Amino acid sequence: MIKRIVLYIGNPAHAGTLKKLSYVALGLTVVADFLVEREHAVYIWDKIPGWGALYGFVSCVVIVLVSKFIGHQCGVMRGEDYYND
Amino acid sequence: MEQVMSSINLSAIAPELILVVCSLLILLIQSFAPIRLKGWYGYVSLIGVVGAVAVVLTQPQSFELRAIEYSFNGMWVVDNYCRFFKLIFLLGTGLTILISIKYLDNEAMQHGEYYALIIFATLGMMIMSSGAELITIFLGVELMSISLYVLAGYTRNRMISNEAALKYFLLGSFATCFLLYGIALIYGSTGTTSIPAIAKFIAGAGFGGPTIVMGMALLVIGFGFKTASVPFHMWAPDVYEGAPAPVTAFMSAGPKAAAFAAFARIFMEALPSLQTNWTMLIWVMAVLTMSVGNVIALVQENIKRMLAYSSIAHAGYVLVAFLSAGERGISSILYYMLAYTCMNIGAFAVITVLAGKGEQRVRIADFRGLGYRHPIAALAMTLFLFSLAGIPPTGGFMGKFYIFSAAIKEGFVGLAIIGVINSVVSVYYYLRVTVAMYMQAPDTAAEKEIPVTVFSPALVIAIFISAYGVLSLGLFPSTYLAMVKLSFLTLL
Amino acid sequence: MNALNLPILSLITYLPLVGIVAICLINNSRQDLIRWVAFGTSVVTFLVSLPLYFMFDCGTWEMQFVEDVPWISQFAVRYHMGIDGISLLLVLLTTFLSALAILSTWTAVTERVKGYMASLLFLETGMIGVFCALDFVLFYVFWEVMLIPMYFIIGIWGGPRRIYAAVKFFIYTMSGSVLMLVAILVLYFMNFEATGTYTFDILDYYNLGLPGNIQMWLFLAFFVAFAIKVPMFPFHTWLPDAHVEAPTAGSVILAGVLLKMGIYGFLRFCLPIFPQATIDFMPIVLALSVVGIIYGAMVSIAQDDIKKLVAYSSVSHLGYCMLGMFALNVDGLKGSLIQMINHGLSTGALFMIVGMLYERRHTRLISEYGGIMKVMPMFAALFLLVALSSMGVPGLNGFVGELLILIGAFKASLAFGMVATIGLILGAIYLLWMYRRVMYGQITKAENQNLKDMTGREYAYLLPIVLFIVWIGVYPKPFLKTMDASVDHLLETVNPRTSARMDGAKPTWLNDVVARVDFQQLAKGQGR
Amino acid sequence: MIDWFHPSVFYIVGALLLPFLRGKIQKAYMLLIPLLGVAAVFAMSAGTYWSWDFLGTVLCFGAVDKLSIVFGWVFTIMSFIGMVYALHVNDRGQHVAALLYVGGSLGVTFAGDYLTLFVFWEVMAFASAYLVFARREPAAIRAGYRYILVHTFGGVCLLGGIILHYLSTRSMQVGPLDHDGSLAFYLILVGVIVNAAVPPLHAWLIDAYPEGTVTGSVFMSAFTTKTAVYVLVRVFPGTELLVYMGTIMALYGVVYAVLENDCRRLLAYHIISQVGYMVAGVGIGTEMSLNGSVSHAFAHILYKGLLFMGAGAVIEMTGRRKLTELGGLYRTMPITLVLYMIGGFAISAFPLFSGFVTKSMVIAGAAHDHRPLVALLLTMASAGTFLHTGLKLPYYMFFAKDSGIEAKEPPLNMLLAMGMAAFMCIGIGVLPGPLYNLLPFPVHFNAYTGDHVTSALGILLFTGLGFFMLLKKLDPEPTISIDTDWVYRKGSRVFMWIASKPIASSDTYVGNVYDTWFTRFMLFFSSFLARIIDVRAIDGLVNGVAQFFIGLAGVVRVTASGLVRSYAATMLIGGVVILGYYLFASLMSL
Repeated sequence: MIKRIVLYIGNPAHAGTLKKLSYVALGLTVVADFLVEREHAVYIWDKIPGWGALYGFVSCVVIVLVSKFIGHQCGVMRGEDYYND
Repeated sequence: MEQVMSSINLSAIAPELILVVCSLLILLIQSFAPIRLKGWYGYVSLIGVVGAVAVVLTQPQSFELRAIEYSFNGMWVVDNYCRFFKLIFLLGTGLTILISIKYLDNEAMQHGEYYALIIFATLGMMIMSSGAELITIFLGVELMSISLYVLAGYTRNRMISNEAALKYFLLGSFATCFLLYGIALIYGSTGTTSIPAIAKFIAGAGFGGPTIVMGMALLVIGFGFKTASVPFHMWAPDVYEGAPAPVTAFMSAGPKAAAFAAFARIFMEALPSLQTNWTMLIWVMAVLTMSVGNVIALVQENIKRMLAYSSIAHAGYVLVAFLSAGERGISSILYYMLAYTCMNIGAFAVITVLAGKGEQRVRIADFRGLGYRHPIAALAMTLFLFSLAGIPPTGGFMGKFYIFSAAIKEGFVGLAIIGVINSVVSVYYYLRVTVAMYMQAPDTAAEKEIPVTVFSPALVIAIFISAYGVLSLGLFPSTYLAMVKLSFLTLL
Repeated sequence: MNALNLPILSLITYLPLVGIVAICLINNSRQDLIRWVAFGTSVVTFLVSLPLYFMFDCGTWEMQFVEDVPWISQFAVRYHMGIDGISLLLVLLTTFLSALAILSTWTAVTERVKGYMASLLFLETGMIGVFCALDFVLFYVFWEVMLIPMYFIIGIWGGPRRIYAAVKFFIYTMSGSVLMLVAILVLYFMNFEATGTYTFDILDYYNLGLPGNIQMWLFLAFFVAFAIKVPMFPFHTWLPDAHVEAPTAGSVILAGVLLKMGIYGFLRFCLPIFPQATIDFMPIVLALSVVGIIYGAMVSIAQDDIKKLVAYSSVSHLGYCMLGMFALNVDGLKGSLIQMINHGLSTGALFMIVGMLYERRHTRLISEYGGIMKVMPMFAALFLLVALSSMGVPGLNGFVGELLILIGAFKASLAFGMVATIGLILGAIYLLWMYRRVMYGQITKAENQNLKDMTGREYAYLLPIVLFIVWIGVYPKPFLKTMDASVDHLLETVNPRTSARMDGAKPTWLNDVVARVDFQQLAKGQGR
Repeated sequence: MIDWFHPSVFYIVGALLLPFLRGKIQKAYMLLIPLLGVAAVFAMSAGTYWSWDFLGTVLCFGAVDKLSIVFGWVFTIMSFIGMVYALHVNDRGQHVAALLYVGGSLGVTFAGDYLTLFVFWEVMAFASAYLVFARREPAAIRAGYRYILVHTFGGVCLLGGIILHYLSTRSMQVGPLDHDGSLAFYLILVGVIVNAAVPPLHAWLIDAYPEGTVTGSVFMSAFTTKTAVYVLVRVFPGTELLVYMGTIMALYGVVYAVLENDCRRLLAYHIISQVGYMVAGVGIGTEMSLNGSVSHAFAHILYKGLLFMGAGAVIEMTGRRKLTELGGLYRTMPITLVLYMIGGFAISAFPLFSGFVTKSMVIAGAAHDHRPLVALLLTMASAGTFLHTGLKLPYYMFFAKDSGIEAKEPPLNMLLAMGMAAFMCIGIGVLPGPLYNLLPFPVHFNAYTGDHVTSALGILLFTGLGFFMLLKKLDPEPTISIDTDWVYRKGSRVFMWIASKPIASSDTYVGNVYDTWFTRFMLFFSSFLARIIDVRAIDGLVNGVAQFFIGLAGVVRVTASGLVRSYAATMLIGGVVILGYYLFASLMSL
């Protein structure tokens, strides 16, 4: 059973469907975020609906970009035989 | 201490008489008795010695009550001091005789004169020790010395022996002059040769004036020669090396003791008030004697010669004791001489054993591998050497301990330190012999012709006695100490 | 205190002599019998000495199992034996190690076995005597007697330069001790001037406050004697020679027991009798010991001879003992006491191990080995354990002692403590480096290809030591508790009491040497 | 004794006995030991046991309270899972090391005094080092050496700190240190955070874990850092410094994870990031945040173990470890994939997974302590976590381009182990109650509030969105990233190159440092001491004295010329001198 699901997900043929599904999921979360009541919010941004979504997306992008920048521009990434000369 | 003044008292000179009789007896046997009694001379003389010992021990008063008996108009004194010394001499003599018997057989010189001379020498020493008057003492010195001159050259077919005798004689007589001159000066300035009288005179006159000091100095020189202390020691090595081994043993123990006996008696009884004058002199002499003796001994190859230098050094130790006059000082001299007699004669006994016929093997190198050829002899030798080096538990250690404690008691700490350092230096050359005996393989060349080693029951007995003496003096000294304590100069 | 009052100390001391007599009666040819008799004697001695521990009363600092009879009444020398918390363990260590040492040279010495065994037993007598003697003269006698058998052991059964080593050992040690003899005599008479009674009894001198300058001189005299024995830094050069040349048993005894006598001497004489001088000299001695620690370690790093390396490591370890003792606080003293035992065990074991290697390959050069671990696994394991204990790894005995000593040292002075800690690291370096070169790697020498692993006999003498190594490391209490009372008492004799003033200027050495010392005058100003 | 039994006794004794067992029995035995451990923990109750007096300081092996019990639980459980996972391996050495390792960390957990703690601490270090060596490849060996070096350094700091602490306070008891900024405080702190892999002291972790054996890394991922966290909670609660360190850690790990190509190395970076949360929690030091740290440690051990097991399984099966070389395994290893994903969800704190109920507690702790920035950054880090462990790694490992590897599912025991871990992850996530009850402080926190759930989902899902949008940028590249280990891997080499020290032998790298510094410098110095000072100077002096006397004798002996005349002369001179002296003296005195 598990095997089938996995194979289904993995199969490029169904990529489109999966994509649709995931978009739906994203939408749902944002909507849900508007509905829930926020009795114990500590900071202002906790009150903003959809904050989580936004913050998640932003931080993801930031992390990727920043680290890739560091990696490439600051010469952190080196050839694999860097240490074995 | 009550003083008995009486004129003629044969009991006072009984031991001496016995010895005289004994020696004359030997000479008579030799001249008249058949040749086969040759071997008996030694034993006869031994009997004489033993008799003398017995008499000394049981002279009128016992050791405990420390009476002093003057006789022959104050020429002769018998007190524990001299009695103890006499015991030392007789011990030395006895041991020497035990060693000699077989030795003479080997050298094919078994003559009565030898024993007679030895006994005469002993007689001289005894006179020295109990002479209460300078002339008597001088007579004793001469009697002893002359006998020794002859003995030194006894093996007349050996060049070196003759040389020794000659040197000894020349230098000895030279020294005797100093002695005699000193006596003369003292007599001149005090008008008497009797020791107590001299003491009284000086005490009365306060300071004795330059002449008496000069006399004192001359006496120091004279006795310095007899005790072989620097700078009057030069004769010792050559003579010790040249003289036959048993004689060397004899010379190194008895005469030295006798010289110290007289030396001490004169200085402690007659010239105590000059102590301030002679302290400095003796201090220097002691240091020189110890140091020169030990240092030169380091490089000796001939063991007899080495022991000669070591005996010089030991004279130095005794001088330290002498310097720290007083009860401890004197009694430590007694004790040390006793121990020294045991260990030194013991050592020479072993040497006699190994030197073999004609004393061919007297180099230290000749002792190589001895520990395995003659384990017992080697063991005894080791014991004597360690004792000479002053390592417990031996008589040598106790003696040194006693001497240095006396020195420190009198405040000569520096002298004591020099002394102990010297004894460390001395360890080196004593160890050399043990190294040779146990740690070096014998050079096979010498092994080829091992000469007959002189060996006899008598020798074994001698070695045994001295070994016993050394050990008992080291482990259970109290008995001897008790005696010593009773016999330090009773007139101080 | 002595339940069945037989003179147990004398018994222990002289049992080996009985053994010697027995040996002498045996025919030279029957070597094994001789060995067995010797071994048996030493074992019996050890067994007899065990009751000391169990009957020992840890509550008091007083001497126990005392025997006191006059010996040389004319000098007031007494045959006075007794032990307290300081000497108890040392006596036990002596009997223990002697037995194992005899076992350890079973096959190493094959000629003149009789003399060899006799010397070992004689040595044992001497050593026990030193630790038990409570009379100066008695002590000195044992102290010197001990040299003789050791001299012969090194000189007869030793290595190529044995004669040089033996003579050096003998003379070097003796030159120290004769000065001590003089000092003893001076004390003797000063005590007489002070109290009016002659005595050589050590304990009588404990409460004898001497003027400071005298203390200084006497302390120096004793110091030289003991420092040579320890050996402390500048006086140590006899040690490597003696150790390297001596046969295994000799080295074991030498390192295991003889060296301790120096430390013991300090504890028994210098600290209690010369408190003032002790405190005056404290910095110097501390400095010397720290130098010794580092120096010994550095030098042993450079050695290419295993035995020499171990020998120099002793210099370093004994430095720790001195450091702890002269920290003059409880931790330090206890540490130095227990460290004596530890060093006896670890270094003894190390020498035995070197002996094993030597018996197999007849060389001690590190370069000759390598990869031994492959052929002798069990040996390697034990070797490692012993090495670790010698460098003070937690859980083994070395750690206990060194920890205590370091604590004491830090209390006494931060700087010295720091430097001493460096010594620990160095210790690890030289031991492990040596171990690596000998044990790890490929087998380079063909001879090493087929070395045999340890034999039963070798286990028999190594394992007991290992047992104690672990025991002390894990649970040292039974060993430490014996010394509490004595250590505390010792400290209160030293610390609070500062004896009489230094009266006036110190006498110049020349006067002291040449002039006649007036004891009455010196004996003045005694706080009693 | 009997009322409490030290679990690590099982492990250590067990480890010693293990080599003597074979085959089936051995395997059964391997499982039995952890079970006994679990039982022991189950049986224990708070109190102090097994303490005894050692050199005057009290050694305590059993200081048991709620805190130590929690860790006791997770350690024992994890050890069981790990053993199951390693069941198929036939390398006794590894198993022994693993058991000792666990025993060590348990020992630390229950240690009541610093001495005991230190000893077990070192046991851990060396046992775990063996797990690296056990892979027996040059790279592994080198890494192992570095690992040991770093930990020895940490150990020395710790010991130094402990000793100083003892000297100042006379107490060995483990407990919160007062922040007096004393040397002891910082030494101990450094000693601990080395093990906690706090940057810049973290490099050993990402250096060694990827090199360890497949099964060994599972253990390592679980124990060393978490033991350190435990000690931090014990000793350094509320240390301000730790807050920032932790936050930085959390991000640091994430950033490096982006660049990483080696899968286990990537996971290793995420250990750092996750431990960051705990460290921060400890630093904040409120009851809530401490609870958070502890519970997060608990959860972390399980899911990180799970992740390592997953990655390990892949490596085991394919023999490859670089993302660039992997891909498309979903067909052949679906179960592995699923189990791995559970771990991934757990670590990235999806609702209903264990991470969610624990990590959020830390963040909430930060929030309630009014540290907005910290809270935000930690949240960001959690986004990054999902980005990599939840998306990037599985994507490139199991999907993406097909690397055409013919792999199959790992052996059953591995799957079982992963299964157990996965089960725990979900279980905790679904009902956190039992875990909360174990925590040292009472818990007033409920993760499952609507807004919390939604915002969390939002964060994660939109991270996913971002991921797929930036997919091109994220393609792994066949590189390695320089980290602070450069300092001792490359930096010192550069330095040595400058110093132009020819490398004596093609020994291991550490061997070279050793040769350069030790052999050249130290040996030179010490041999100078030994050969020159000792032999020439000191011994020379001693022998010199002896030589002097001998020489003196040689000189003086010539006086004994054997000629009577010279003898007589000497005597005469002597006599004259003496007499002269006295004559002079007495004339003066007249």
